[in-house]
Amino acid sequence: MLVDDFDPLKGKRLEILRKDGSVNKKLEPKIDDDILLKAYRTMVLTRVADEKAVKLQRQGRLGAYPPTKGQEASQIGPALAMGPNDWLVWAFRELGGLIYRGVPLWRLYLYWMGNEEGSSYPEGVHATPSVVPVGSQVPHAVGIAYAAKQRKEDTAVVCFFGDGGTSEGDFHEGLNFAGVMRTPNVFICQNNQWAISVPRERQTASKTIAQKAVAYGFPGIQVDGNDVLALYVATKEALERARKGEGPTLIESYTYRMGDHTTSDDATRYRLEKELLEWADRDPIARFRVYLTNRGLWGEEKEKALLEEVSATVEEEVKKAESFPRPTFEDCFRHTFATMPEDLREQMEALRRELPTGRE
Amino acid sequence: MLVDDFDPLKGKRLEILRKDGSVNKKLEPKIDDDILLKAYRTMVLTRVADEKAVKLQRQGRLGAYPPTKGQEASQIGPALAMGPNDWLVWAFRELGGLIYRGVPLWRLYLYWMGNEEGSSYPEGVHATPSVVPVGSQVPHAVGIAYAAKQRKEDTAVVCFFGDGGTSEGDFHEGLNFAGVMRTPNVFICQNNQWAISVPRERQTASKTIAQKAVAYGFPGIQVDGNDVLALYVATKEALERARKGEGPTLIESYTYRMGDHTTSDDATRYRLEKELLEWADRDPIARFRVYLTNRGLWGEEKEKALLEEVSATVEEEVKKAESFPRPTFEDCFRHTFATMPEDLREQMEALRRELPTGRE
Amino acid sequence: MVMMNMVQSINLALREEMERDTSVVLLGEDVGVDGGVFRVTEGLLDRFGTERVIDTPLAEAGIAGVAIGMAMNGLRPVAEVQFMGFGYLTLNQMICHAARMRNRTRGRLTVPMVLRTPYGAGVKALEHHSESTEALFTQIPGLKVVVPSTPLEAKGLLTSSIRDPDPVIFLEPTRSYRMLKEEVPSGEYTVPLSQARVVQEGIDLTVIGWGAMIPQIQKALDSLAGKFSCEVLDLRTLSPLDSNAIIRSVKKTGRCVVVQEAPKSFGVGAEIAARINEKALLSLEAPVERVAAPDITIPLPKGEDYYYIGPERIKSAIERTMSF
Amino acid sequence: MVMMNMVQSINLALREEMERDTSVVLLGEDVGVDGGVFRVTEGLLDRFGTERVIDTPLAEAGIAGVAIGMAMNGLRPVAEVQFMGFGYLTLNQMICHAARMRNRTRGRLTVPMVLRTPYGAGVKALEHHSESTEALFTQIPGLKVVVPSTPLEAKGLLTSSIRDPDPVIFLEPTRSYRMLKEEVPSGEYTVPLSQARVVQEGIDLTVIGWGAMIPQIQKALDSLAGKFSCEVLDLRTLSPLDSNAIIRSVKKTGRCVVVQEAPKSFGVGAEIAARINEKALLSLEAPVERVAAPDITIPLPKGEDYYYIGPERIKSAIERTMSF
Ligand SMILES: Cc1ncc(C[n+]2csc(CCOP(=O)(O)OP(=O)(O)O)c2C)c(N)n1
Ligand SMILES: Cc1ncc(C[n+]2csc(CCOP(=O)(O)OP(=O)(O)O)c2C)c(N)n1
Ligand SMILES: [Mg+2]
Ligand SMILES: [Mg+2]
Repeated sequence: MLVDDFDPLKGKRLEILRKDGSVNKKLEPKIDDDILLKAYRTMVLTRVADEKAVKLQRQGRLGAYPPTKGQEASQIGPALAMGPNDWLVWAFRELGGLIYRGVPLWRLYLYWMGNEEGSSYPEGVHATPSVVPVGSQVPHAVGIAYAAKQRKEDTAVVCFFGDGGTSEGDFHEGLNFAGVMRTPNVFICQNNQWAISVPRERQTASKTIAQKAVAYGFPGIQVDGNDVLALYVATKEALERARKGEGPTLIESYTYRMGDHTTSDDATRYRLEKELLEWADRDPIARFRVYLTNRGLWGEEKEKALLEEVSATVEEEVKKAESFPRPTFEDCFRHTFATMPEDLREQMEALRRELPTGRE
Repeated sequence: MLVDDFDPLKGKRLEILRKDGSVNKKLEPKIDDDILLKAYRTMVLTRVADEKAVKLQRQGRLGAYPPTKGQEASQIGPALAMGPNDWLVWAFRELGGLIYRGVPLWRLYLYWMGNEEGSSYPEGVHATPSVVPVGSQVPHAVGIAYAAKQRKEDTAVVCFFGDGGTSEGDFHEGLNFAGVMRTPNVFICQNNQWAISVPRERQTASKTIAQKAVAYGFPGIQVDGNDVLALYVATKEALERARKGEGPTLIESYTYRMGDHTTSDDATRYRLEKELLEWADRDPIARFRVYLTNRGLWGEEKEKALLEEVSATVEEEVKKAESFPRPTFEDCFRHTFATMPEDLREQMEALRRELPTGRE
Repeated sequence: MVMMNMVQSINLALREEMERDTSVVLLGEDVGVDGGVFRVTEGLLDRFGTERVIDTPLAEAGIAGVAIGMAMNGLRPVAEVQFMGFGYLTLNQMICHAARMRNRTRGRLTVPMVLRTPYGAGVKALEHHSESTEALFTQIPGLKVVVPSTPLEAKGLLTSSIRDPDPVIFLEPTRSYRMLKEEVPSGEYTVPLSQARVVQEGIDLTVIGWGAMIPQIQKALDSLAGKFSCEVLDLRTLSPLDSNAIIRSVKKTGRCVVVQEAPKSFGVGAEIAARINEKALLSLEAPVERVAAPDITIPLPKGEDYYYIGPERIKSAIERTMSF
Repeated sequence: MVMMNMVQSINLALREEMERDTSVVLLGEDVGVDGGVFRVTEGLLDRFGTERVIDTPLAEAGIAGVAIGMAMNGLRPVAEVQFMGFGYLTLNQMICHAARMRNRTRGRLTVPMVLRTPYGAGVKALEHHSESTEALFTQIPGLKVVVPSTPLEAKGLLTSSIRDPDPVIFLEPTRSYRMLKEEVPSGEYTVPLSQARVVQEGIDLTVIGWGAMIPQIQKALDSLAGKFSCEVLDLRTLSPLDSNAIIRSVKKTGRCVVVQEAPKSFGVGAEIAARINEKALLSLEAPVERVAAPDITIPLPKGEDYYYIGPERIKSAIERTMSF
């Protein structure tokens, strides 16, 4: 098993697709061409959609937004490996994984534009909404997995969080529960080296994030986070173990946040251009493109066509999001409880009468 | 270093004084005879004081109380190793360590009798009060250590908690801070195999508690918790590292809770007599007595005299505690803030007038 | 019908709901093998097995968070926190997620869970074992807060709480656990949430309480021996509050005493007084008096009697209010 | 004197206190190299070094707990929580330990710390970045809760908070961080805790507010153009509350509007109304009206305007109360 071969305590890291696009043949997974192509398209779509979100924010058309640039492989690799009923529990920087799993891009834009409807995903998409309090989604993933296991479903739960998230008590309590309950969980830490301005080494003295699994009695593995194949392979093995009742796995996806923390942040205050350039050189999309090209699946024409298609798609989705109606006054009250308490209805009516015109 | 030789991931446990009282000569520490004798006396005193507390509770003279029987070595071994200015941060089952460190027994009784004065320790005793919310004292230990380090004091902080406590977020956050800040902390988990009715294996899937240190980037070691010499040696080394600025250590003291969880608990509901008997055979006091006897420091006469002295002492301390005045009405208000706010004084006076006679 | 104390009636409600609905699961520290430190879940592990009665690790935020996840995926978890004083660790999960998931996803994901915990003082317990910080929860939109005052009420309210589609904080007055027995029916018995109970009708003054204060109020009235005609309201649900019942009663009586075990300031009693002020000011013939603990940390057992509200204080407040 | 916004005046207060007293240390997420996400601690790392300005791991309970330990051992930590919505994670430490250590040890160990956090809405922020749950803290005996409303006030109040021997929750209204500049003196300037400020005197009606509501109240009064003579109280310290100032004013005016950014029920406004009811009922010519947010989760930006209190609502409340 990979988790045996790549022991983080021995300084091992799983790498398959090298930064020049060449591949470790021994570890290369067999993936259908159409899946590979879908993965590539989603990565490119994510990149374009992400850049668009930043632009929209600058134009005042979208709120504070956390760019995901550079982390596309880290999110889409796992998504490839997931089964149709598996759940995706995320933090707030997992645009790519969500798109791949079928959350409409316009809904995600809608969320970042500040409309709760953006977190109402279509039936059949098993994904939780964005979670802002860092790490607090981790126990949910365990509960979701437990429910599936208790009903004897063949469902596993993939849960994302950041390197910063591993410092929170919720991370610890969640992973510890999962270990004890042997829930079908795959925990993926997107270690993008930064938690706002705090570098990975000041976040924890542990040498790797992967080795934190030792504390919970299940395997941990560190994976090149810019290598979509490595992420796919590691997640696939973890999901298989989960489904067989062999319990959870912690995957550290070693990647990099190419953008600012959010559009409110200015990363030049705390990190060096040099680091950015080094990582630009390890871009997950570029190397995947070389891989596909080497496999005869890709070329310049296709690339050009894809970029056009994807840009058009993004514009479409923005339009959908922007034309989505603003929540009504009542929408903001309606979902506090299943049934609106009498006093709340009274408050609502009183406030409605008082709201200055234009506000409603 | 011990922490290198006894890697918990390799299934190693530090043992020096065997259960038959024989000793591993290679590891035997050099401790002055009077210290050994003081340690032994404190262990016996703790045992007697502990049994007395249980009796007092049965008689309605003391509130709910967590017996410490069986864990004397686990607490007193570390206390032997501590320097005069080191802090002791404890949970609620560390009677022995506190007595050794100079907290008057009657104060501890007073606390368990339900009087806050019991937690007002004499000047110069660097110990925190009992902490009920499990695990919540761990970050305090880090802050206390940081303050000492920041002032360049030669002080370290020994912090106790239980196996159950390791599941709490505060344990995790505290140890992670300590790792990053390289504070002079020694964390001692009294793994007494139970957290009320929950056995160690259901508390965490990690094979040992000691290995949890891997998650925080500092050493962990498992020690026979009924072996006062092993605890002394492990703590001493950890304290030396701490003082040299080499950061924290996690010590798992592998011991056993011989009594009920508290006097409100009935352990026969969830654990087998057999287990108890096995552990009775590993009693920390019995083996230490053999050791002292073998070293020519002890004998039956001395034992008899000690028991008498200790029993008398305990009775004295009970008397002191019981004759300590009940808190006055005003005592309960006085320490809410350094200066009593006007409204609170008003509340106090109004309530005083209203209290039925006899209550005050 | 069988005579039961509150521990038994809660146990019965749990058992029956677990039988009725296989999605109901229990989780918490020591709820399984040990049957709970108060024996509330006694016998349930044997009956329903370890998959539905889960002894968890010692981690309250984890218990709350895992329960939230379970509820998001089709279960109806009833989580136990061993004492209210350890419930502060659940606040982040309950405030940020349990209370908000429905609104956040516009109804797509919901959190039908119950967080049960013993609460309140008056039993000379250890530190942190006597808390009554219910107002921490009541102020959070999206959470319901329920407090039973008798065994029968406990059965009906817990059953409704488990069936409720939204998260409910269910506070069990420790002092009342074994204080009183009354007849409790087996089988279907529910008490609707957000409806106060008129314990006794009256026209001179309204006394409002909940949980373990109800018996104290009754003792106070006994000692007044019919001197005044007091209406007693047991709130049962603290949030969302049954304003109507309060206002209706105070409009009738014109006088009100609120009995709150918690420290006075910023407690549930303040909200009651504020609402009465808003909606019944002109009916008031005296200030709404709050009988409450002082604004101090609850003393350890040796000082608890100074702090805990007995019938005497309630009686004086009633007399004061009547003679205002 | 220099014109400063509130971010700058807080920065100044921190800097001066750190210079004055070497036991003052800062800790929190991104407070060092980054200077804080709002730049409140900008420049302090360079000035005081990494031992006194500590970038911590991402763990709020840990920040609070470590700060408590520091305070128990002679330091005066000023801990930052990045947004009030992440402060729920600190509640267990603040309630169980910061608030109680003095009483628990009868004064032997104390916790002179400040927990600073930006709070409040009105800036169209992400979820959990707009909380105003101050009543979670006010109800805890042993904690002080302070809210500045202007740059000058912020300097004086923060200085006093840092010097206070007890734990202070210092809530900084995000919306006011850069809204206004005023002259702020460098050097010694303190504002005593637990004393409300009379922003303007009046005889017809008392308007009570704090933090970011003060400018909204002022706008409302502007729009009333002197129609009524309003007395405005800025509470400054929410707990322990300055009852005297409130009662004195309401006894004079007989009418009161409380403006509270938080959801209405179980908030600070309820306590104010309850105290007025208790001590000034006979002076009241109208119900104490609470202008507050509705009892819902604060909407995301697209819905925030429905929720956030503007001058119009305050104005109507004043008019309603005056014409009661
Ligand atoms: C509990 C909590 N504390 C603080 C924040 C503010 N904050 C948002 S993201 C972030 C850093 C997160 O770092 P990491 O977990 O590594 O994720 P990344 O942003 O790198 O994706 C912080 C401190 C928050 N959202 N939640
Ligand atoms: C936060 C919290 N949750 C629950 C409890 C109730 N409780 C008291 S002790 C205990 C078990 C503690 O186990 P462990 O940490 O192993 O210490 P031990 O009792 O074995 O010494 C529990 C659940 C508590 N005191 N605090
Ligand atoms: Mg990160
Ligand atoms: Mg234990």
